[in-house]
Amino acid sequence: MTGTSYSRWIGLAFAAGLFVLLVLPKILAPYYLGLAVKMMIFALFAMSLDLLIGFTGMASLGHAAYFGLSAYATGLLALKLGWNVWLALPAGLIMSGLAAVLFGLLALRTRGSYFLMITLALSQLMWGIAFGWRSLTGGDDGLPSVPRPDLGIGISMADGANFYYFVLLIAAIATFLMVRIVSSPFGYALRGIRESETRMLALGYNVWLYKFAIFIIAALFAGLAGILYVYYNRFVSPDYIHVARSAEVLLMVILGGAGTLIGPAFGAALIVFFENLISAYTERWVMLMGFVYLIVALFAPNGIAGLIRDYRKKRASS
Amino acid sequence: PQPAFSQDAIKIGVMFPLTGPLAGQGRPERDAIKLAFDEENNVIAGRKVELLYEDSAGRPDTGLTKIKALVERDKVHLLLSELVSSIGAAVAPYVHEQKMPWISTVALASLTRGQKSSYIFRFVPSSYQYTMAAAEAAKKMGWKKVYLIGWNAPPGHEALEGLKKVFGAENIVEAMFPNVGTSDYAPYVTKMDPTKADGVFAAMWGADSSRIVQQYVEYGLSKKMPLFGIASFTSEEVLGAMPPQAEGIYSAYTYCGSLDTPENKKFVQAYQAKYNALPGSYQYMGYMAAKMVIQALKDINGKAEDKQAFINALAKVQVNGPMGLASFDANRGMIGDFYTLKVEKGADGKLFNRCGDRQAQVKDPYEAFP
Amino acid sequence: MSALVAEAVSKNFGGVQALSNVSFAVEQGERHLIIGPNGAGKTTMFNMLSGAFPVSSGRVTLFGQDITNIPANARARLGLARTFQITNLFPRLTATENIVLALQAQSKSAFSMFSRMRGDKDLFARAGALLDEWGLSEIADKAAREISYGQQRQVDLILAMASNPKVLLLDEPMAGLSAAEVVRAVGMVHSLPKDMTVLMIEHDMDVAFDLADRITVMHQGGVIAEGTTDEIRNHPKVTEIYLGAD
Amino acid sequence: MLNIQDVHTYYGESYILQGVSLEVKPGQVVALLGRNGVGKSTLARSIMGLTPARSGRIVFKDQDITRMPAHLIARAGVGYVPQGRQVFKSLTIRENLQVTARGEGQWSFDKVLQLFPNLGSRIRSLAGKLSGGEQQMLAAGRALVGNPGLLLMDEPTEGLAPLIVRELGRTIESLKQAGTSILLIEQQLNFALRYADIVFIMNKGAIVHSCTPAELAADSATKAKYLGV
Amino acid sequence: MNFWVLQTLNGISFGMLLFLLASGLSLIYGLMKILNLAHGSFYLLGGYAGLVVVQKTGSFLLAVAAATFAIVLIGVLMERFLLRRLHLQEMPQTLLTFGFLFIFSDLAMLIWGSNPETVPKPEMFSQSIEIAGFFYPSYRLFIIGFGLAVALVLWWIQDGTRVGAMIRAGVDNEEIARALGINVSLLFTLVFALGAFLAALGGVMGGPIMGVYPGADFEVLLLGFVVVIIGGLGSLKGALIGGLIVGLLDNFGKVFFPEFALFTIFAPMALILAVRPTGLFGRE
Ligand SMILES: Nc1ncnc2c1ncn2[C@@H]1O[C@H](COP(=O)(O)OP(=O)(O)OP(=O)(O)O)[C@@H](O)[C@H]1O
Ligand SMILES: Nc1ncnc2c1ncn2[C@@H]1O[C@H](COP(=O)(O)OP(=O)(O)OP(=O)(O)O)[C@@H](O)[C@H]1O
Ligand SMILES: [Mg+2]
Ligand SMILES: [Mg+2]
Repeated sequence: MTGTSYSRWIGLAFAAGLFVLLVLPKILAPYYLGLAVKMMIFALFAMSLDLLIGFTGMASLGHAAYFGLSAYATGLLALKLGWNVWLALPAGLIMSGLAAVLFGLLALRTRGSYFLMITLALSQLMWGIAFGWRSLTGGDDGLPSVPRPDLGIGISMADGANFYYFVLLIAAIATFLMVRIVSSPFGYALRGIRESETRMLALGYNVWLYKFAIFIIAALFAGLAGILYVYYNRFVSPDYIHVARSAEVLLMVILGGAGTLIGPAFGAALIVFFENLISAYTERWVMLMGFVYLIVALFAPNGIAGLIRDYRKKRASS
Repeated sequence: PQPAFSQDAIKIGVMFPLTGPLAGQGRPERDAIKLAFDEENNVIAGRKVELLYEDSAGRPDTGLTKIKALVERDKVHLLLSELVSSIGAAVAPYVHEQKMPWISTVALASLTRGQKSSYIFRFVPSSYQYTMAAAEAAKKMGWKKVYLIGWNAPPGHEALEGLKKVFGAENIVEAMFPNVGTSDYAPYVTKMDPTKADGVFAAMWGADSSRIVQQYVEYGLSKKMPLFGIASFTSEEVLGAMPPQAEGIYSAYTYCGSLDTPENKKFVQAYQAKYNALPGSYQYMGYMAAKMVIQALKDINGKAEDKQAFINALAKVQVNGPMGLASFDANRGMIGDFYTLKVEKGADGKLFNRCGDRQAQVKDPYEAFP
Repeated sequence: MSALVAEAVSKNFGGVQALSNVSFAVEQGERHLIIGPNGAGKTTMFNMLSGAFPVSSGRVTLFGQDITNIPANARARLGLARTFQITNLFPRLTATENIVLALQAQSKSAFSMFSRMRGDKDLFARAGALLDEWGLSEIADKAAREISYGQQRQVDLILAMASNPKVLLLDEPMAGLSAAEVVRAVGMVHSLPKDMTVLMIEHDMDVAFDLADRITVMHQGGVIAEGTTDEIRNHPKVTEIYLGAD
Repeated sequence: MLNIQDVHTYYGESYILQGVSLEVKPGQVVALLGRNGVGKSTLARSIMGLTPARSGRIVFKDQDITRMPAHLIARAGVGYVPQGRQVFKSLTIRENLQVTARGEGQWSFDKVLQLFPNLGSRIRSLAGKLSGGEQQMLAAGRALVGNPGLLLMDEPTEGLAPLIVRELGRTIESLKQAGTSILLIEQQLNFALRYADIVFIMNKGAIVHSCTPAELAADSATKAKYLGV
Repeated sequence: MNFWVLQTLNGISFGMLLFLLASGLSLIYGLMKILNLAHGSFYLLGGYAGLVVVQKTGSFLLAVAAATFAIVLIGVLMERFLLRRLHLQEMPQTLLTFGFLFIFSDLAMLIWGSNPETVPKPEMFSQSIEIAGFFYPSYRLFIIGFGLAVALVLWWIQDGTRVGAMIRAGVDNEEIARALGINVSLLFTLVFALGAFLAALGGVMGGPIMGVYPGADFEVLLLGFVVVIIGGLGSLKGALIGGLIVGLLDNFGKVFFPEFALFTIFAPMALILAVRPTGLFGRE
């Protein structure tokens, strides 16, 4: 295996993938295009969680909090105050960022499974607020009829293809940023923290600050996904924040392969696919999904991306 | 007359929660819909009918995506779907925009208020409607001061609004709102003082209703203060999980399983023959909603493509079903008879709902709750 | 000015008095050894100096600056580096990546989020060169958990030395190294810049006596002797509790 | 006692032991020397069944243990002092010794505490909190209370103070006297030469030399070639 | 006065129930470092199995025996053939046990349908007992006593026996434990079986109060986690105290701050963890 041929291969695959994504609206029926949008949004969401789990070793079970909070902020501002996307989107991001600052201060005191559970608890509190503060959030029924974003440049987002490109553009930029982050010195430091915090401290890294920073960054990307999701569904409900969603995105990451970014994106696509397409053919899709988890766990313990990586390694060494 | 589109089938999208905690309501309701169409041999006005099933999994975003699948991918002519209110709220704007006729069994009051659309029909009493009916029935029994224990969710809170209207706010001794899925009701149950009220209203459903009854009985309260369930509180599918001491619990709803009419007997027998279980209120709603659709389709001679004609027909449909006459009001909410139900032990030792007083043709109280 | 000073440092681990009132000073450029029986408190002393744990009481100064209450990473930034007696690497990263993390630790770009790490050929080249120097180029691309114990010990050592610290704390650096590697490692220590201060724990007396300018002997959480190599070699108490008579 | 015949061992794809053969006779102390990374620990792991040999045969007391589960090998009487201590960190010293104590023999709980007084004074401490040297003592004690017939010691002197190293040497001698065989992997050349009956030198996954300690002490060419001294 | 006694008893009995639900989870995590997400499924399947037996035979004791036996069998198979291949690999373990959560929930729906069910109480405890002038359900008192007994037995196994130490050694360093003669694989199977046993026991014993219904698996799992984490992972004492704390806080929270019922479980948990990052009795 030589580095250059490998990176060329990656580059080619990347270009091909991008090409497919660009022409998708030409080949897909509107419904499937909508599903593709959903997959992209969840891919973004899952990648954001991977920054925490795969790269920093902090498994969060409350990531939906940021997804949902920004969704509520954007949704409410768009619906009640009529803010356009240029204002509502940053406001949504600020919302999830602020929440992450606050929760990070609490959650970063813990590690491992405790971190898992404190993030869960904090997100469930947010869920409780969204569910219980009925005058603002509409309670369980949520906020319907959020308008699609209006860019103010005469492109209608009611059109499926336009909206698709809008999401694709944002997801592509976000992915690019995340890839840059994990391959930067900062990203390497995160891996070091995942492996040994005490050694990182001894080397002079401010471990807490790195963790705090990535916690907020991950929340911002999750928030971005949440914002896109409100615009996509045109409603927001407490369900966005519920632990079931946090668990789902966690599964996406593990299924795809933590620590690879692209893996969780695949994981997200696969789960969305199952939930939305397979379920039309069989009532037993939940069991089927269970078996998929089982098989992946046993035969690809490092997720789908891990499987591909191991396969490549094997080929290279033989 | 020759049907115009005899070649291709009428496609009806049927989405319910088929997995997850709400499957207990979703699956039977879907089964009952199927039963109604089977009774027509899946042919209406000479045209084949095809039911396309989807699973909303009880989640609003999934539900919306599935509805889109039915509308955009499967090109259904109408939707006969859903019972979960949060999904209803999420789906309503979409179907309105798509001008897609949607007969829902979502008790969400806003479907016929804020989210009103000429395409949206609600074949189920709204939360205000069934609460008022229950409250009136209890008042007639002489209740003056009451407790309410209801889900900390829209229907629970709306139940309180309804009770206040009927009994007056000062006569609600206390309203408690446990979470959906509360495991232990002991803290609530022990707070209820039989000397302070004539009875307790309960607004919760599914596993929660059998659980609160279980614990209400366990603490000996059922002997001291009657329990009045709102809407389908004692529906047949949860009755099986209630203890023998649940005898004497009241409720008031549009379905009473033991009603002794030929229509109901036929329904019960048909359902039982097909699914080997007693139908409850969810089955009734599904079955009747399907009957309404079938009648409307017949009225327009199967031309499901003509959405306008269909909704016009549906708005006027009156069907005499298992529980008597049912129809839609001007806002496309359901009108039907309500019965006061009382849980009793049958000859076979099993609990069943005895049908008591009837409130004829109860309408959604739009005037009281605009 | 002394490079590193401990003043009456004590440490209590929930009842176990690991250090009581330990004081000593290490001069700049000195090769200072700490020896003493197992459990004497040597590693604990390192932990106090490097800030891995807080002291129970006492004071630590680095070039005159009180560092008693500043965290480990800040101390490292002041030029204090250490190795670990119980190997502490980044198990799933390659040997090269391990070292790269050490090299970039003190650089300004360590917190940079958008520059490309792989693009920083310089860092990787320097890491590679270090491995070469230690005769470890074979394992450059192996994960740290997949190399032999002795190799891990060497990488642990490289990590501490990589940042070119002012004060270097080495906790039994020769343990686990084969004879040939010990020779090399001793050579490395010898070739460190003269103004670099080295404080080292060692049980290998050949190494200790070869390298040391001064030796502090610890026993049961306290200092029992301090002096030059010769003074210590012939100290009766040291022979009794530590070296043993042949 | 122990007979290793042409053992080949891999970690996944990497080929480490490339045909190792060696014998340990009853009551014999065999030293295995070699530079870092040549495969000494891998051999110990192969004997223990932790990284089973892909081919070749390992026989212990007339029993083929090549592919036996590790715990059965241990129960058959092979004791193991792993490299790098590897004590059970979340167990107390007492528990560490308790869970591995086995068989009748000269090594009782109390005797181990006598040998290593450091352990005796901290009997209820968690092993993970001990100093490096104390953990090394515990690792040795843990193997001793199993009263093995064959003891694999992978650098047992690492991190021990000189006085304790000497104690360990005496222990090896007394074990030998009692008929226990020992395979000693060691970096401290003097220690190995002092207590071993025979010396094997490993390089790149194979045995490249074997002789008596005295021979090796005199053979500076071999020492320089394979041990770098 | 009555009010306080009654509500405290409520809190304690719910707390004990929570301990019963959580003890298996805590045991498996504490000894094997596996977060068994299928724990709630064991509860659910145990509850259903118990229900079937009670309905057929009328004997609660038989139901307990049969249900726990069945679930232990499932647990043993799961551990022997699948889980052990993923030793200490947290992520695939999560995926695997989550897969089982899905499969079992669907399976339960397939077999028992989707209606809620309640396991009938044993005849003996179906009445209320009069204490100091008021009535209290005897079954809840029984749960309190039973929970305490289970706690004692488990504590003895984990801390008081050589087997307990062996298991912990196996988790600490599996390879070395094996190399020192400990049959780690057998021990792990035993522990997992015991965990499954406790979950199934929770299903049958908790069934009369909480019921069994689709979704109970997830709810029980969540409650179990909360209890285990508040107490501190791997600490049985923690699980017991955690259960009682959650039970009491939840109970009095609902009584005094009914409008915050949505927060009575998770707010205390967030608070406790913020103050004590390793739970009340947990170690790093
Ligand atoms: N975290 C801790 N908790 C409790 N006791 C501890 C802890 N760390 C060290 N000790 C105890 O403090 C004493 C000193 O330990 P330390 O590691 O400093 O010894 P050392 O001098 O480095 O010994 P060695 O030469 O064996 O490495 C030992 O008895 C040890 O058991
Ligand atoms: N888990 C592993 N996976 C892959 N390769 C390994 C693994 N462990 C060791 N190796 C490789 O096997 C070779 C032999 O390692 P081993 O640990 O047997 O050496 P050793 O002779 O004991 O060295 P040392 O003196 O450093 O302990 C080394 O080159 C090492 O890189
Ligand atoms: Mg030490
Ligand atoms: Mg080795």
